[in-house]
Amino acid sequence: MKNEKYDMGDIDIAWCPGCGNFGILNALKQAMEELKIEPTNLVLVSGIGQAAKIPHYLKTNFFNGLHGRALPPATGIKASNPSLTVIAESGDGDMYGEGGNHFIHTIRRNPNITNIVHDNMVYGLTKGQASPTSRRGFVTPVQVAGVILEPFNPLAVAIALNAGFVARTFIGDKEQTIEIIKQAINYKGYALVDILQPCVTFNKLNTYQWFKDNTYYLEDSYDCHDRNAAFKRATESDKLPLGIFYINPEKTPFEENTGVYKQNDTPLYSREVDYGKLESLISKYALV
Amino acid sequence: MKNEKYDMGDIDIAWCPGCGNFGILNALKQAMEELKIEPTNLVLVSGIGQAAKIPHYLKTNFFNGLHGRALPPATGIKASNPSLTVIAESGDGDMYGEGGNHFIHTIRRNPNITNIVHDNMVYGLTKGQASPTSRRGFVTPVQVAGVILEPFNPLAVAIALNAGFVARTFIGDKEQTIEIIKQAINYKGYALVDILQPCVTFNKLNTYQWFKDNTYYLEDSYDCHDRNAAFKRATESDKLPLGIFYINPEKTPFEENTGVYKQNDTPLYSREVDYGKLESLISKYALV
Amino acid sequence: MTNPSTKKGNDISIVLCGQAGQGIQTVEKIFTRIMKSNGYHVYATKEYMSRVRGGLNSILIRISDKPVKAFVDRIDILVGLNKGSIKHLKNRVTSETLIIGEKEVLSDEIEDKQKVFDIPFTEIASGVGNKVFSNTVAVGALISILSVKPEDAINCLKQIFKDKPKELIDKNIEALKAGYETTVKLENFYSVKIESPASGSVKKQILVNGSEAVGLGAIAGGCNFISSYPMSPSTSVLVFLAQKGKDFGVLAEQAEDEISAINMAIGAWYAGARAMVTTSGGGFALMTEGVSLAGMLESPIVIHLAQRPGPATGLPTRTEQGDLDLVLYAGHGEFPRIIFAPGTLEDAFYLTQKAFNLADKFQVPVFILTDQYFVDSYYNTEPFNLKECKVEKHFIETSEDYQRYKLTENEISPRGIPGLGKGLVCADSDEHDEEGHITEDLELRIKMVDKRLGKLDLIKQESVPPVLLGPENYENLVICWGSTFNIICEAVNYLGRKDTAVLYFNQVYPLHDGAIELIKKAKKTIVVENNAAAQFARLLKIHADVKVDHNVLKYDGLCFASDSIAEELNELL
Amino acid sequence: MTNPSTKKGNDISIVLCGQAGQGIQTVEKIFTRIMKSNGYHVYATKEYMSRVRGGLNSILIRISDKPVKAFVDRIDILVGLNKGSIKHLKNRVTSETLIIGEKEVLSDEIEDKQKVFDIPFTEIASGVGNKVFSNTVAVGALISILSVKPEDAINCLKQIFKDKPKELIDKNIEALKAGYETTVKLENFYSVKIESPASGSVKKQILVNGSEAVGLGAIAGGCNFISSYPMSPSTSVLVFLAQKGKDFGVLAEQAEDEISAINMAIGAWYAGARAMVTTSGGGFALMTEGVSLAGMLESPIVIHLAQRPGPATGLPTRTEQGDLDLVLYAGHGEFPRIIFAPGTLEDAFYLTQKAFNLADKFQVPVFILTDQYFVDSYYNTEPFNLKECKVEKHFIETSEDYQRYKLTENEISPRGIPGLGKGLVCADSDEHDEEGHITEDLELRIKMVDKRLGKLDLIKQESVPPVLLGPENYENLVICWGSTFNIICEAVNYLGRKDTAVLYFNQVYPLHDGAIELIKKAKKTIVVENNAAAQFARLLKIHADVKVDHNVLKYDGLCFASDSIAEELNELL
Ligand SMILES: Cc1ncc(C[n+]2csc(CCOP(=O)(O)OP(=O)(O)O)c2C)c(N)n1
Ligand SMILES: Cc1ncc(C[n+]2csc(CCOP(=O)(O)OP(=O)(O)O)c2C)c(N)n1
Ligand code: SF4
Ligand code: SF4
Ligand SMILES: [Mg+2]
Ligand SMILES: [Mg+2]
Repeated sequence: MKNEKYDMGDIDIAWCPGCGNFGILNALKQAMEELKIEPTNLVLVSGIGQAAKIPHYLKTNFFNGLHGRALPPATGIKASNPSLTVIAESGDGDMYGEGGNHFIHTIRRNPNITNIVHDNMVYGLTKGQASPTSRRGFVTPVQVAGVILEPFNPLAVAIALNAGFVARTFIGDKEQTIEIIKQAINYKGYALVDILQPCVTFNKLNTYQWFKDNTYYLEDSYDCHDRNAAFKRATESDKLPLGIFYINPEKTPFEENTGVYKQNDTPLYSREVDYGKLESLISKYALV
Repeated sequence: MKNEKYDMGDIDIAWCPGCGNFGILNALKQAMEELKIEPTNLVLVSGIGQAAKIPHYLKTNFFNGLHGRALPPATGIKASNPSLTVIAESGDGDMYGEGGNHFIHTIRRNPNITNIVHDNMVYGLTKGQASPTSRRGFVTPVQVAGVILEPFNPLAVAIALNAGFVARTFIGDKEQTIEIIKQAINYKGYALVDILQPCVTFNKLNTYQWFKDNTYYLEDSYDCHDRNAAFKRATESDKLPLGIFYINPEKTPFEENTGVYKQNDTPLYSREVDYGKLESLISKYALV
Repeated sequence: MTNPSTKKGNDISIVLCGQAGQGIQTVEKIFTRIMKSNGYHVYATKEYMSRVRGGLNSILIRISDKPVKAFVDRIDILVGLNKGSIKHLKNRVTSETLIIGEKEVLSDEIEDKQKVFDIPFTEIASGVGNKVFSNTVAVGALISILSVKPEDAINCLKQIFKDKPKELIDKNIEALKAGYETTVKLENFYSVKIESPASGSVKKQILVNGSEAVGLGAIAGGCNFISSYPMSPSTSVLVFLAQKGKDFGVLAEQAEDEISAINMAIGAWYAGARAMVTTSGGGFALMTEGVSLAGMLESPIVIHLAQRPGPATGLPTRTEQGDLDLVLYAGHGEFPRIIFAPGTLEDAFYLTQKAFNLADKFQVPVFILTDQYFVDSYYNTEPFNLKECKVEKHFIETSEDYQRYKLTENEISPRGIPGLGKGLVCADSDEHDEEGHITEDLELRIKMVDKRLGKLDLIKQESVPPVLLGPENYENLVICWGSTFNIICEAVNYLGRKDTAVLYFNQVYPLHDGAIELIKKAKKTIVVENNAAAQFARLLKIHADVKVDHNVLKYDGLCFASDSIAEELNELL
Repeated sequence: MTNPSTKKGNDISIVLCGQAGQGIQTVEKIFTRIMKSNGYHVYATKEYMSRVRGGLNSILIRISDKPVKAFVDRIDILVGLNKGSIKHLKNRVTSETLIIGEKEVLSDEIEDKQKVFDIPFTEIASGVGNKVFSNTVAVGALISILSVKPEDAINCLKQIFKDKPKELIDKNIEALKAGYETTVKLENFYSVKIESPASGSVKKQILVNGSEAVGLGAIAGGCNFISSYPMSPSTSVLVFLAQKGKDFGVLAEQAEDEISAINMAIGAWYAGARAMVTTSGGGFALMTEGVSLAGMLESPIVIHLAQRPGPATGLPTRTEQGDLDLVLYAGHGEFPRIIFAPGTLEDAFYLTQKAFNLADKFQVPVFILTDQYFVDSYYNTEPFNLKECKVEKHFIETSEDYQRYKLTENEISPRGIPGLGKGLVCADSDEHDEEGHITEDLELRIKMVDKRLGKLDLIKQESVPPVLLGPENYENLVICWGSTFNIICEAVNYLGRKDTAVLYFNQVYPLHDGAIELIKKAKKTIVVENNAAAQFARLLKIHADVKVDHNVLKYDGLCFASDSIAEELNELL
């Protein structure tokens, strides 16, 4: 299948040959094609990093903001125009490190956006320092004696925060990745897709082979509606399970809960100030 | 028992009569007395808020820093002089809201500090807006239609981050609070004590009575070494369990892991630069 | 009020002093409304400690037959509800001051020669049925001294309590009457009578404080999105828009921190909303990276910054004009901005409203720089005229070949928004090409810098000129900006010198070109600022190339007082 | 090198161009070391794109018999390893430039009249056994042109590879020889011969870049704590201290974000460590609240800020002097600071070392302001003299009645640290009393402001005076600051005018008082800056009260070049 709608033609891509980011780019394009979402109706919001360059490589509206700050603008965009499909996509450092506070509170806020994280367990763009998801002992130019911090477990934390949709895939399996991205986008609320992605240049520990050896699929019988079970599976660290860990079908998205779209479902840009109402509000201040 | 060592005498305390903060202040003083920690050896690190004023009300070294920023300086202090007892203490808004990213990553870093959170489920100092732990529906001057965000569950998140010591107490039970503070301080690593504390002025929902009605004690048979069980109990929301949820006795603290104290256990302030070594390092740059 | 018993004063200053949570705000609210509804000009402001209960706070109320809009040190009447009230205000209480209170409470502090009305508020209130009514008792006492008839006050009281149970209203009326009667029966009672202005125009005027004026201006400017994090003294604007904005479809979200707040608001603008943030210095410091983002994205954003004394946490409930430099240079890299500093309620309304249009038009950050004194002060003013307001939406419907950063003749690239039109809207924080894609073309870099910085000239053409007040042929010029304006104005008016004018800047950056000439015309220039480092004087030096002769500075956390500053200015003139 | 075959040049500029990850850095490293070990003065700097692989990067190397420390546009020899190399450098390649490369790769771009040495690097390397050796082949080609004997180069090569397997060393030697021989056998071969300086002094000199100089200076200043978050181009200092600092007991921690980094470092100082942070503009924007905290706590803190072009993400791997204003005014509220901007490696070392002592002494933030150009450039320089270094610890052992913020005669309150002595150390971000407790005493507030701001005068007394170079009786003064110094210096030297001097500021705030006189003496002043808004000129206007005549600005993300800027200056003089 050709992803024509989203194709940029012959462009210069700043990723290393063999990088897992290419797979994610293709998976994303294909998921969008399959969901028949128009580029003009999609907004890709990213931060800064290798992963965060992705919006430059497909035809779409995008907001390529600051390092660590993909989620707040994504929330602002969705809340200002709920008819847009909004994806916040960035690297593990961006999303869980610099942007960690937004990660927590966006989950609590629960806007109907999809959060795709290129999890290569390293800071790629800045040349190979540890990221929050780097494994213990991983040696880098800064972590000269190896990482000593507990690796950040995005899935366990998301489940602890009662996120509505929590999944992990490995880009070595493009089909599953596409399928899960699609489900995440269709989920009505905040959906996390943590995609394991080898960085062939700076992460010689977590290679394609390592991910293959250290992951397995959640069994078909696994019930993704049980939060406690999901937590247990998310904290497994011998081998990392892949698939959808948790779905909570009962949540309502932030933008609905704000009440701003209750009587009026038009986007904010098309609204006008009710000057009559404002006049009467102002005149109330003349009364005692 | 009189807490003379820590007593400030007749001072003007800016808390409202009946506020739960008084109980926490007393519990803290008593715990410190009982542990026989000298005020000159204790550093209390706080942010900004009603809770964060606590260092001004007992005799101690303190670092009363910025809103949301108690944990980074606490880490810096402990790492620069491990012989000090370091407590990072602040409100729920400070620690889980503004300071959320430090909360996550300090747990990962695991310095040997105690993190005491006055959890009144509201922003006290700024007059009653919702805090991250505010319950759904809580009406405030800003959350005019009630809170719509999922309440932040500090215990579940800490357990998801594999914190080494995770506990919750209610200041209505001073004895348990003292006991748990003592254990937290004795734990070698990052220890979280979330203390439920009524704000009698701005939180008319989560009152003393409400906390009494909506909490219960973890049973004696509860095994606090089982992370999955701990998670399950932490996510209970009908009634909030009290006690120590989780202890992981196998962690080593950050400052030890840095290696800086391996050969030399003196605090950084007493160290001298080895100029001979530096000279030879510099001279290496003359070689090819 | 040198001799209040005989003088028909026309400008009475009343100070209420008490603990936080003690009800001085209730007294203030009822009393000012009564006076306004009786046709008087009123003004009020508060100073308070950073604590929820206890401490000592005070409220200054002025009642006059002419407009009053400024803080004065002078206290004609002090209502002391708590121990320590007189001590708290020791620098302002004189032998002229009439002290009202319960002798028991204040006796330690009262000096021999002082005039005192001893009124047992609590006892009277208990007589009515509950200590809580002592506030209304105090109001009764005040209106008696101000020669307002109880009936006139009661009508107003009924209005204020109209949604309350009848019993409560009756009790309050009773309390007011009791307070009135006890006072007029005092052995040493005396009163003043201000003639209320005949026109009755005050009654139709509105009573709003600075933060309400900013909030109303925001709604008038089409604001439909606010994301912010609470921080004194800026929270009131968030609260206002959460409460009143609801009826106008304003989405008000409390963010997890200030970084989120500004990034969320910039995202909202990207999608076509009209967004603002409100914060104070420390919160704004955290937003500065976001300000730089707006600079690079060429995103509109409106930032209300209510200043308080720093550095760091500083004095959270006090006032200062200490963040001008911060706002001027906030954000890494170079890009233009607009800074308003309203000094009147009208300016706060109209400039905030205008801020949204300018932000949208020039695609730059626009600041409303206020301070604690400004947001917490109010006086009666003409209802804001909405005929002068228009929401100018500057975004376009895009065509297929749309380029977000198109190089045009006038530096401005038409702003598209996603989902409106056939084009794609690509906003990029890296240096970018016309489409919005990352570029390393360093010649294009130069063009993009020129384009961004070039907007400053366009902006300047629309700068609001400073306001000159006083004689045209002045020798001395007293220069002020922002919240100090009404105070300075009253002070210079009071001096009544034919050689001295006031120049007031409500837009402090970029400066209107006309400012230079006005300043250079003066033989002597004095800049008055509520800070220690004379930041605006520095700005004038750089951007208007003028060196001022005197800096009058104040940095104890309080605003200037028109009576004291008048003296100080007189010495310099 | 107008005719390289005959001319004995004494200053050759060589540019290596290729993709990221393509090995031009290996060529640079080997070649510069060979030349230095043969007694030549060397200089190198790089310019690169923000990507890990691909794109086009270039390295300029200069070889001379005299010290060379500046960027030049002129390219005498271009080694093009990739397609696009010539195009990438089109503005700098002239008909004088000798192009070395594989004709196949570069043929499209080579113009008729151009001098070309066609050397099949890859083919030769494959002959040796592996394409990877093509870097060493290129080195062989270069040394042949520079008339270095292969034996002399091989000795050095052995040193560089001394920890590598013998086979690899041999292969590299073979590759170098093959490159050498192929080149000298070229039909159109010609070479230059620079006499190496007789003294041989270069050999004993060190070769460090800007970030190493800062890192070494930090260790010399007693730095034992660094907490930072990676950000180009500042990361190299974090990396340096993590790697080399290990042996000096430096605790190097990568924080979760910049806010944590600075707060952690301030905490470390509180407990007696000597801490620094390293960051770039965007990261620093996030630290500004922390800077204000240091201002209020009166905490020492050393901040290295390596600038890159903004706003926002901007051009992450390029250079600019665009954050001076930001650093000057960062943080809400008013408090003093010190800003160094080293322009030489020596200054980077000594001023960084000094920064720790000054931060400790005056209890203020001290900045080291560099930029991408500075941190990535190197040349041979005298080994830093540690005799001039001393760690001055200014903290005290406390007594029982210790007060952290004691009002003293000279504004400085002795700094205690917890656990050392009998006193308690109370650090408070609120306005505080002498003990460190929150206060609402507004008279004390004034004293505390005066104390904090008063330190600026003390600091000024120790300010580093600007360096004047050139004739004493100058008419024209070319003013520069920070990283542009060596470039401007070479340019003005080249012009050789008796009427023109250079004034170089390595401390840009507070300015040394002597600066004013030096500037006012000139009839014409020119400020050269790597930014668009002339920020330093503005600083001079405010703080030295001088108005400059010309601003020479550059903001395309590249540094100035001494040859081009010489021409530009000549026109202005
Ligand atoms: C405020 C700020 N701090 C630091 C940086 C530098 N920076 C850019 S990308 C990055 C890390 C990227 O890591 P990750 O998000 O994992 O993305 P990857 O490159 O691995 O895909 C950093 C530290 C920045 N741009 N802004
Ligand atoms: C950067 C910054 N943002 C906001 C504030 C204002 N502020 C001070 S305390 C506080 C909330 C306090 O809530 P919490 O931490 O729960 O403490 P409490 O008062 O309830 O004990 C806020 C928002 C601040 N001081 N600094
Ligand atoms: S550095 Fe790593 S993550 Fe970045 S493009 Fe290269 S392989 Fe991919
Ligand atoms: S506002 Fe609430 S938390 Fe603060 S002192 Fe009063 S009761 Fe306690
Ligand atoms: Mg990554
Ligand atoms: Mg709280």
